[in-house]
Amino acid sequence: MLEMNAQSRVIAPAELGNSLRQAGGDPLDRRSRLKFFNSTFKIVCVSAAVFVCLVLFGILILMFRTGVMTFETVSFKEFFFSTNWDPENGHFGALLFIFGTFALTALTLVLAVPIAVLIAVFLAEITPVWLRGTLRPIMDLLVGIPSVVYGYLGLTILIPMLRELTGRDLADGLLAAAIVLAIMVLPTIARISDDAISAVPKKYRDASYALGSTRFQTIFRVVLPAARSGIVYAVILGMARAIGETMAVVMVIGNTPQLADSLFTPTAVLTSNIVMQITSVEFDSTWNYALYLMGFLLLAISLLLIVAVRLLQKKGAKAS
Amino acid sequence: MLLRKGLPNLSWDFLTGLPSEIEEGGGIGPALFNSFYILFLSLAISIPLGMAAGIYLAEFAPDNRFIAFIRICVEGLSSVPSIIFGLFGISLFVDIFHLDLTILGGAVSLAFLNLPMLTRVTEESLRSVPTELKNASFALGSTHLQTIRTVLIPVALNGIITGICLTAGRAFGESAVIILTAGVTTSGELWDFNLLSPGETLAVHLWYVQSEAIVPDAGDIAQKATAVLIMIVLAINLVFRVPLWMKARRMKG
Amino acid sequence: MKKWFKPAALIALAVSLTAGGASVASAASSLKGKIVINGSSALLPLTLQAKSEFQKLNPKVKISASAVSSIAGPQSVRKGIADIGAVDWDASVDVPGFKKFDGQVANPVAVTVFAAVVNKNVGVSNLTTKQLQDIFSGKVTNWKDVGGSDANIVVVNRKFGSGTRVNFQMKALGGQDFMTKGDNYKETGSSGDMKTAIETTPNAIGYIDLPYVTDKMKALSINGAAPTEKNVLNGTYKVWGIGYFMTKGQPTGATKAFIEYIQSAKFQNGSLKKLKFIPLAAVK
Amino acid sequence: MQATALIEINKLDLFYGAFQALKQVSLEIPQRAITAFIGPSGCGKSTLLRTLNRMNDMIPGARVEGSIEIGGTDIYGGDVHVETLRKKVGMVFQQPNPFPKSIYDNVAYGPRLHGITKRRELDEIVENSLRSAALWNEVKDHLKRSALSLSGGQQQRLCIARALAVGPDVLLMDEATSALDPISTIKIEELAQELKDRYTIVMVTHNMHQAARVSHQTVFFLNGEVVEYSATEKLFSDPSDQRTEDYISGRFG
Repeated sequence: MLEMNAQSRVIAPAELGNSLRQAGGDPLDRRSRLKFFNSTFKIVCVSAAVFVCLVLFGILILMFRTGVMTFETVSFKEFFFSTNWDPENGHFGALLFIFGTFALTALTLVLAVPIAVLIAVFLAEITPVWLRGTLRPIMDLLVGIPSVVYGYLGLTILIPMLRELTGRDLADGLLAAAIVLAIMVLPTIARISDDAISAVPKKYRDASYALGSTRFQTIFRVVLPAARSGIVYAVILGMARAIGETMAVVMVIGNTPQLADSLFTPTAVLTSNIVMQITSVEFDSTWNYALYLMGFLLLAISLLLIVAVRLLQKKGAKAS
Repeated sequence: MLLRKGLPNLSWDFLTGLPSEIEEGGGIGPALFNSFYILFLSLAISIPLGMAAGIYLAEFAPDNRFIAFIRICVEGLSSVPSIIFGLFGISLFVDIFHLDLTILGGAVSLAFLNLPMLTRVTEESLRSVPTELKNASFALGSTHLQTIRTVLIPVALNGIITGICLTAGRAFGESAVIILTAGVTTSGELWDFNLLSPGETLAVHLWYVQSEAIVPDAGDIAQKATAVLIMIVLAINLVFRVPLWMKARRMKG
Repeated sequence: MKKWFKPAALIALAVSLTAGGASVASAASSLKGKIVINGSSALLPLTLQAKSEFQKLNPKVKISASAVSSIAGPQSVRKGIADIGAVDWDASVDVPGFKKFDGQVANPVAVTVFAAVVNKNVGVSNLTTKQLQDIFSGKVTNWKDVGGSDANIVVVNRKFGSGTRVNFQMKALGGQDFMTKGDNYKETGSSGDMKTAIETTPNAIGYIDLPYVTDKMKALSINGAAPTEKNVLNGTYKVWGIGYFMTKGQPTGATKAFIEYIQSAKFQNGSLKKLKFIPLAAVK
Repeated sequence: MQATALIEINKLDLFYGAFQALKQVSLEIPQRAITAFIGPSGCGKSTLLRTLNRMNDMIPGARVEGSIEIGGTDIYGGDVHVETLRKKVGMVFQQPNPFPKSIYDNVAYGPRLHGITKRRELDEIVENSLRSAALWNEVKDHLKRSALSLSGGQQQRLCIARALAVGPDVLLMDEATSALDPISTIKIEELAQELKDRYTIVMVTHNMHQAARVSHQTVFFLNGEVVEYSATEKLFSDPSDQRTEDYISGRFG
């Protein structure tokens, strides 16, 4: 009813004008049906978003409400500025975990990002097509390996190696955890950066080559800056995973509530401490509340870091 | 390396057998089945929700501070340890709905865990679709829904699928949430579709044999289970990607 | 503890003899109900084995079990989430670190033996209670001070709340506190992690449930007695504990039948032994 | 030249937020003829073109005052169905923007949107549209191939075919040749000449020679205002406004 032969039709202007108006009233009319679907779909999307938000805020509220009860017995100052975590004797200084989380995340990113970006460049720019087709699924696969497996490998292979290299009696600590985490987040960062680099339009590259730059210059001066937003997103994802990772970290960090004064001091981070203790303490105890508060803090820290990375990215974008 | 240790010893009996506590030769049949069942259920819940929410953020959401805040929250939630989601699942299903440890509770909690990732990936992928394509579709007189359905999603599909694969892999290997919400037991039958049965998954079984079980061949089972786990993650990738590859190839030819 | 235990063992025995064997088999299929078990992961193999046997006899009873930690057991029972809370110590009385749970009944189910273990490279094979106390509190840091070679001691502890840790602290260290920090000190989350840590870390000392001891590590004698079933039975090795199923009040219905099944002679001398636990009736 | 006015624009103002992009534009666009909009960059010519099928609706903050009547119906009136409007007023963009689908699916995209599902009908529309766009002979043997495998000029003609396939009466061309090589440009121009017998064509171009070669009527824009509009021949040979003369003689722009 709507189509007309595209070849031969001459329509009077008024007829055309009239056809633009809404059809009157018939609910089965195709237009109203489409309109109905369209608005229903929008409602579905909005309610899905609202639902996701509800879940998110549900979790936030659960953590926050339980967490805040810590301060009924523990002073704000002690929780944030003391490194003495000895709940059995009523000391709840969480600074050491906060510090540990920051240090571990930073160390992980320092190790992982350069290598991941190089891998991504290699995948997107240098590798021949057939190899790329094999390597990409392998990278995807690495992402899917449960973190327990990484932790187990760290415990049985990495730590003895570190022990030999450093002559320490116990090599558990920040460095071991950072290496395991770096290996874990490598594929995530590399694959998403790879996608971002591949998405850089060919014309930029052509323009660069046309100006006589070498492949190396093109990659580092043109392609990487153009893919920066995607790479930053990859780093954020990797970072979020590093901050939140537990099972692997627990196995190699040593789980000792002391401030890490060297790369090999057994220590603990927010996540590892939460996971080790949250199931082992009584439900209605300050200790339990403190662990929830740490969970909330963890979220706050990752939000902070995400915002920081975003701001840095914006600043960088303006500068260039 | 892990595969080399585990794979040669795999047998059909191992894959379908019931687990054993005392004698050697226990299988992972029910755990394997539950893994798929829970994964399927959780994806069935989280993919539509996550995608719809992602579409909302990419296409409908007003560009204001509140939405930006939500976006960052969604990102941040992926760094919350999964055990917190497990605790949330407990307080929701066990405390409020009195459902005990069930497959349903496990699947929904797992879906919650997947939601942030799926939402963000969908949004990112939709945003990366060139505006020109969107305009072209609108200019042909399509409604917003039609444009999303026939242009945006097909073009963004690659990214979305990558996201789903990552999430599925992560969900498949997730143990903390399941231990808390679905338990470490199976109902003892291989094909149990009852949503209210307890549902130990493969990853949980792996955790169990690695950390607590005292069967003589625990190490052996752990290696085999790891191998199976990795193979399945690979298989999930294949299942999702092969259609894409085939489509890409057909288009070239 | 021990005084209390005797009658309990007798009751268990009696139950198993009179009610147990006969009634479980005959009244089997008429029993209905649902049992939710949560708590200690060390008791989980036992629970799972008992569950599959019990369900063969009583197909209409639904049992779901999970394990998080010992303390989660009685807590879940108190909250009404679980019918049975598996716990590695008697949660109806105070223990180091944990208060008692009022209104809960401790049903003993099995005896677990704990061993102090060291890496294979450690020359020491016997320690006294005092030496163990010094090592785990951090006072002694070198193996040469307890008769070994000159090497730093690496102490591996279980996390707070572990049933094994509570028992070891009570029985092997006489209730003395553990050290909490140090360059050569770490904590692990599960028996499996402990096993791996001891196996792979030279000069390491830790402790573990006897069934997990492998030939890749060395179990120490304590005060001259090796951790063997025989020494437990003849009373020379004292580092063992009883695993309990906590219930809200006296157990009833399916829960009661399930606990009775585990306490029955058939299970205690059969599967329970195969799982390397020691039957309740055997220890004095 | 036939002078039935199909589109009447009356005192049109368009704002992007506080910025006024079009000022009091009044125009008549004749049916079945080619009208060209010329002017320097940023003069509002593309903006005006985009109001004709309401593509500006999607830009946040865009606001229109005045009226545009097509066949006597105000297209910004409340009873107008935007999707039908866009179906009747097709558009071709500056950059060729085929969907990453096959050639066939690109052309069939529009008809499918509007409810045509029968294979035979679709085949017919695809063939007719491709013929109208002078592309049929080049692609008829590999309709299943990806549209992205075509050259830029072919892609643009494919986009024209895609626009024609939904049966428009008006065809808007937004600098449709600016991204193409001279030979492809000529082909598109020839195509426009053929199509004008059946369609009302409005083209935006920054190429004055193109306007002179192809169009019947030319409108010259400057700073959001219509400076002059008249028959192409007259505008280029005897402009009545000094600014027009300066522009066409190349003194600025």
